[in-house]
Amino acid sequence: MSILTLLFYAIALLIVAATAMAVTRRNMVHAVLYLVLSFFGTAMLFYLLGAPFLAALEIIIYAGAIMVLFLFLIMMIRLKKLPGMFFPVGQLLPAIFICAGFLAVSSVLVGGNPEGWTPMPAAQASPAAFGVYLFQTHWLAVEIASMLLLVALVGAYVLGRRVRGPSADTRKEAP
Amino acid sequence: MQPATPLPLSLIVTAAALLLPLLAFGVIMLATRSRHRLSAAISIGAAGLSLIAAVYLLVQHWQMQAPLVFQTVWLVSGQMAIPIGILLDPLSLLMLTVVATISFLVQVYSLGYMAGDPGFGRYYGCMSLFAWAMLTLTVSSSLLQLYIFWELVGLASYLLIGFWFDKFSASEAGKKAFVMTRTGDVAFLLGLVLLWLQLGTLDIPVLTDPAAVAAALSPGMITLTALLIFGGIIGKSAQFPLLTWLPDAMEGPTPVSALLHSATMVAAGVYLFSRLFGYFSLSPTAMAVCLAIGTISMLLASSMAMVARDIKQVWAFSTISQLGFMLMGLGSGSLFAGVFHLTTHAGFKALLFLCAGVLIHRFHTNDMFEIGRLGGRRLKATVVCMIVGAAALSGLPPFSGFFSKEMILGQLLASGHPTAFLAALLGAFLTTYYAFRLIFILLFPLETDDAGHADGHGAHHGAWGERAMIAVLVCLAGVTVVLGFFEMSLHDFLARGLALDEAAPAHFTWLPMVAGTLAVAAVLQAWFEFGRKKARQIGWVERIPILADLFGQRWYLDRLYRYLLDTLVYRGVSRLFTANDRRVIDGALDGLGRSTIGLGRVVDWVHGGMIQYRLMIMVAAVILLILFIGWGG
Amino acid sequence: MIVPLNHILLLSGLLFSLGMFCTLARRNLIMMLLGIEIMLNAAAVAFVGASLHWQQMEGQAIVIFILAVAATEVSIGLAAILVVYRRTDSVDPAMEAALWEKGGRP
Amino acid sequence: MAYQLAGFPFLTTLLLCCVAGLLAILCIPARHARAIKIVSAVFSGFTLIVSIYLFIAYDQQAGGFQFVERVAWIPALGIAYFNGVDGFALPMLLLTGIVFFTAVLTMWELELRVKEFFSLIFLLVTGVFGLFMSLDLFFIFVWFDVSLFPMYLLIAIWGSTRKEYGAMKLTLYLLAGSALILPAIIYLVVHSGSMTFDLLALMEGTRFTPAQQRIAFFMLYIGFGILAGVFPFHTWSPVGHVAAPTAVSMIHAGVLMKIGAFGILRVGIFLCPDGWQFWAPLMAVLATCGIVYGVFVGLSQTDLKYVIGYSSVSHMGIVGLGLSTMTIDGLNGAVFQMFAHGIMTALFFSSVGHIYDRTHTKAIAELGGLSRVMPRASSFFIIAALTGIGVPCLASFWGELAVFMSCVSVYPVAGALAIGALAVGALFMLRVVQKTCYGPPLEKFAGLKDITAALAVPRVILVSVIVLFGLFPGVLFDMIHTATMHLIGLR
Repeated sequence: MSILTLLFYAIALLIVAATAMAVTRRNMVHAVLYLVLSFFGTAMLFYLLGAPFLAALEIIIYAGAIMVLFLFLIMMIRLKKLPGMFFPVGQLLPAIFICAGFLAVSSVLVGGNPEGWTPMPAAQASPAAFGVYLFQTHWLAVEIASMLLLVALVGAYVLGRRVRGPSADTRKEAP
Repeated sequence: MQPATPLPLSLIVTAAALLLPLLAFGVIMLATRSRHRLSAAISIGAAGLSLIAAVYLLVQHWQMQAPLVFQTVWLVSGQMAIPIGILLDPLSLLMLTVVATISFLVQVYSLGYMAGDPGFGRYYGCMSLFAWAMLTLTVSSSLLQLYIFWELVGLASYLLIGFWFDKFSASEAGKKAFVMTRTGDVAFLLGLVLLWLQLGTLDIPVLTDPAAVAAALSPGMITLTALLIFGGIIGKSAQFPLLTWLPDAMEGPTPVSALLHSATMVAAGVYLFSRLFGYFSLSPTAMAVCLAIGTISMLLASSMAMVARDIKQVWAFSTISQLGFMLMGLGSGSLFAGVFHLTTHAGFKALLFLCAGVLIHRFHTNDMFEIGRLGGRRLKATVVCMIVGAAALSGLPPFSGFFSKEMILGQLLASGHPTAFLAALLGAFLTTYYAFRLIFILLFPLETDDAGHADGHGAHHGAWGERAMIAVLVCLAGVTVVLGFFEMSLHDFLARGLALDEAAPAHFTWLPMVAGTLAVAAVLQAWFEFGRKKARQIGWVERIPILADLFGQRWYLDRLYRYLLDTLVYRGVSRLFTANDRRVIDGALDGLGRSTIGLGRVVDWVHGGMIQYRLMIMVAAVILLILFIGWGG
Repeated sequence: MIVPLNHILLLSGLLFSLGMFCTLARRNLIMMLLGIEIMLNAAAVAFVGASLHWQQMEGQAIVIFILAVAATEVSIGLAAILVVYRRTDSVDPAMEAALWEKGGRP
Repeated sequence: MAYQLAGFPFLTTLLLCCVAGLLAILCIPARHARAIKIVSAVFSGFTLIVSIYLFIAYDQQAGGFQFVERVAWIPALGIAYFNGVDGFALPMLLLTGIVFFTAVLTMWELELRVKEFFSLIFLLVTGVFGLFMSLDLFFIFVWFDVSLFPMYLLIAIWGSTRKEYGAMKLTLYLLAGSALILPAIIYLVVHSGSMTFDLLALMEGTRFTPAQQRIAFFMLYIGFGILAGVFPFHTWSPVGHVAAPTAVSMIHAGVLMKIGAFGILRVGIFLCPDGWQFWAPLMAVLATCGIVYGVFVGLSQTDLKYVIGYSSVSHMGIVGLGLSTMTIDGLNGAVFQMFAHGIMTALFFSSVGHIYDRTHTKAIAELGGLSRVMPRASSFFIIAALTGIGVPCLASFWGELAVFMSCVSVYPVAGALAIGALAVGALFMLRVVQKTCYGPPLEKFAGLKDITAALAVPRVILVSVIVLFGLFPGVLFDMIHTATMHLIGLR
């Protein structure tokens, strides 16, 4: 068992624990912070698995941008009271059941693959090589993704705009 | 139709006799219904011509040796051929004449009786319909044709019983009569169809040929079909289990009761039996059943007649009883005895009804005590005619009933049915008793009302109508008096044409004495209880409450049928089926519809419900898909 | 030698089910969105692992797109949540359902 | 089967009469209600005249299909506009013509949306005529649906008691039927080996295996049987009759139910004789159930139209019984009964419709004494009731007789039960007559007018047809017989 293997398990434990904590927090700020921790772990994992560029992106985009966005929102909406029941039983039980089912199915499927049991050699894709590959092979998809981000930008703006029209008022009266 | 037939004249005459009433019916119903006099004239004219034709045929064929058959096809379809035709033999000629005579006389009588009725035209229309159907029935050449007209006669009866449809009881009685006879006809039709399937033909000459029938049918089948056909006879002639419609049918106008419900239509059952006498005699069981049913009906109906207060009801019960008597005669094996009694009965029973009609018309009540109180005896001609009729009914010599009754009694004894003979004697005794009970109640009322009121009444109806009624009564009384003396010639006539193998009717010299004595005894008893000065006019039956109740309630047969109809049909099967229809069939389908809507709701909930449930279902579906791909696919 | 691919995949599956649980069970739109992020992340882990296993860079390229999609989804999702919050004063998904049933459109 | 193409397309003319009537009505502005009624009467009169001409001009000696017209429509699929009539179709055409004409006349006093009403009726009848004359399976199906869908609107707009429910129920039932018919037709065409929808070619050229015939016949029997009111699928018919306006009830009970029976005969029995033989006992059982069931359920109904609806169930049971006997007499009787019942029930519904128009009630308990108030109108009702009872010399007697006679030979128990139902049937009809027409005249109806001359015309026509075919059933029997002989001879 090499040091890398040990490292992997340690990181994996960190990720799972942090995510589990994040999922179960009542306070959403805590949840987001635990999740940031989990994403840091994931970034380390990516590095370990030979994707340094992705590790960097993970930290920048996930842990940085996305989670900050969440924090912004949480602070903006200032919930007066938290939702009544933390985990309603009618929802918790089926959710657990489904998740357990998924886990079981996926582990059986994964475990049934014999060639996946051989340990992998360590390797690394340098950011330069990765960038060349990405823009050689998937340039069109990258462009489309950028368009998508643009659309998301516009969409987020349109949605988030405070509408002061009759529609908003009537909507409130209607029900 | 063979061109060589030398007898087209008979055919034409018969066809004319049959079709004229139909024509009259059509014309009256379509055109002249609202013009009363004209309608009556058309109808009576048609009936009169039919009568002339019938008498002509009777005279023409008095010496006939073999039956005449004219037949053509009404309808052909595959194996089924429905013939229509005319069968002239002594039996049908006799019946034709009887029907035409009574029909004509009753129509004339109705001129007075129905005068001023708003439905006068309709009345004559229905009478013509009846005349057409009944005349055609008598000369039918095949059983199927007979059945068709049998049904039409029932229709006419329904229309005429319910003639005064404003009265609930009248329409109810019409319905009851139709449905009860229809019940019998179900058996009749079934028997007929079975017979047709076995024989391939329903021609009456074939059916009455014992050799042909015996060759084609097993004895069991003969008995079965004979009993089924007998079911129709029971219904139409109001015999034992289906007898309760006839008393109710008296709701119709009295001439209708006289024509349909005593003299002719109800006698159609007996006529059918004598028509198929050859066939029935092949099955001893059927004959025994016939004898038994006849006996039971006769005794039951006589007992009912003893306590009735309604003058028409008495004669109605008496009709049932006399029809039973005819069936006894036929069932004991003598065609002539039954037919002869049928003929005489038609005369005197029509007479009795028409006399009752005169009284009812005059006093506007059916209650015999009431009529007596109001002074019924002052109508001398009517009362005399009624006494003649009652004497004939009782079998007092020398009236017609004496001869025919005595013949049936003799036949019963000769054919070895002593029980039936005794029952018949008892029946004859009771008949005489109730007939004279009625006469004495009319003649010697306990208290009399102001008589002048009765005389002054009815004058405004027009004297010619009254005179027509009296004339008819006198005619019928005359027939009643003389008909008995034609016994031998009628027998010869029938025997010639039908090749009867029975010998001359059995005569027991002591029988007339016994029967006469019995009748006189019954008259005396009636006199003792109702006629003499100090009589309290309470019959011996009424002194025994149980019997009075039993007889008065018609042996509870009506109640029983009502109860059965209510519980079994209306509250039982009908309600069950309705509930089944509403709940089970419709309910299942509505449930199907509702469950479809419910399913839609479920799908709607899946689509429009809380976002997380939708997600759960989605995820679960994905997991299942994975499972399917991982293992199944 | 690091670890077998299956271990990475199992880790990914575990993360995924945690995210799924978060999405399905939490009565809070923001937490649901968070759960979706977790699931996307789990997928990214699996892809990176697979990329190492087969020594192909396709997997890593896909992760780039996953990141793009995640960013898009979060920005639009959060904006939508904001709209919902402004209209209903709540981020409870059940409230949405209630509105739907009354015929209103959230 | 050999047939000769017609010189003059009479059948298409018949259809065109309907279509032209429809177009003419559509061209008249809705405010000219009277003009619309006159145009409707004229065009429906044309259809009646053409159908009578066809009936008379048919060569009974030659038999077979006559007045045949054939135009290929989609040759690749073997679909052709292919019309022809035989001894089964002609009585039905005549029936449709009579009922259509009288139904139009019956609605003379209609005031609500006259234009839409008559145009829908014309559309409906176009489908009916088309179905009776078509010899192409595809067209049979199309006409079937054309004749069904106006029903929904006609009932839902102009109906009365629970009209939406009735209309919806009827439509769903009948569409369920057509959902069985279409697969059956496709099944047959696919298994015929040759791509053709031509009924005669399928009948002549191919022999389906018995197993195939059983499957197809069963589907066709149930599918068309729903429309014919076969026992467990009958409940749409009383509900629909009750909800429908008078003329629609007349056409519906008088003609549409016959489409069901005719479909069983034309498609089911013609194409799948072995299947017919196999399922005949089932048909007999269901038909007998229907006969007995109909009269008993009718006994305890409180609504006049329900009563007649159930009598239709019972009478159509007799048709089904006739079809199940597989004998010449049975078939003759069944087709005759279809005709007779159509006329009779049209008379029934028109009488009841008139009573309802005048008294504004259909509840039997509220009616009474109508014979005094409206003697002529109630005479029509009574005649219809007597025909329903099966009184001889009125049309339906002969059909019943023929069916019973053949039925007793094949299924004695069923025949006995069906004959036994006659007595109950009499009770049930006479009960209605007694409750509505007889009894003392009720005060609330005192001022009612009797039927007017214009409205009496259609009833008189129907009564005379009943009496005509009651006295001379041979006219119709001979016609039907030509087709029956051919069919039985083919087996």
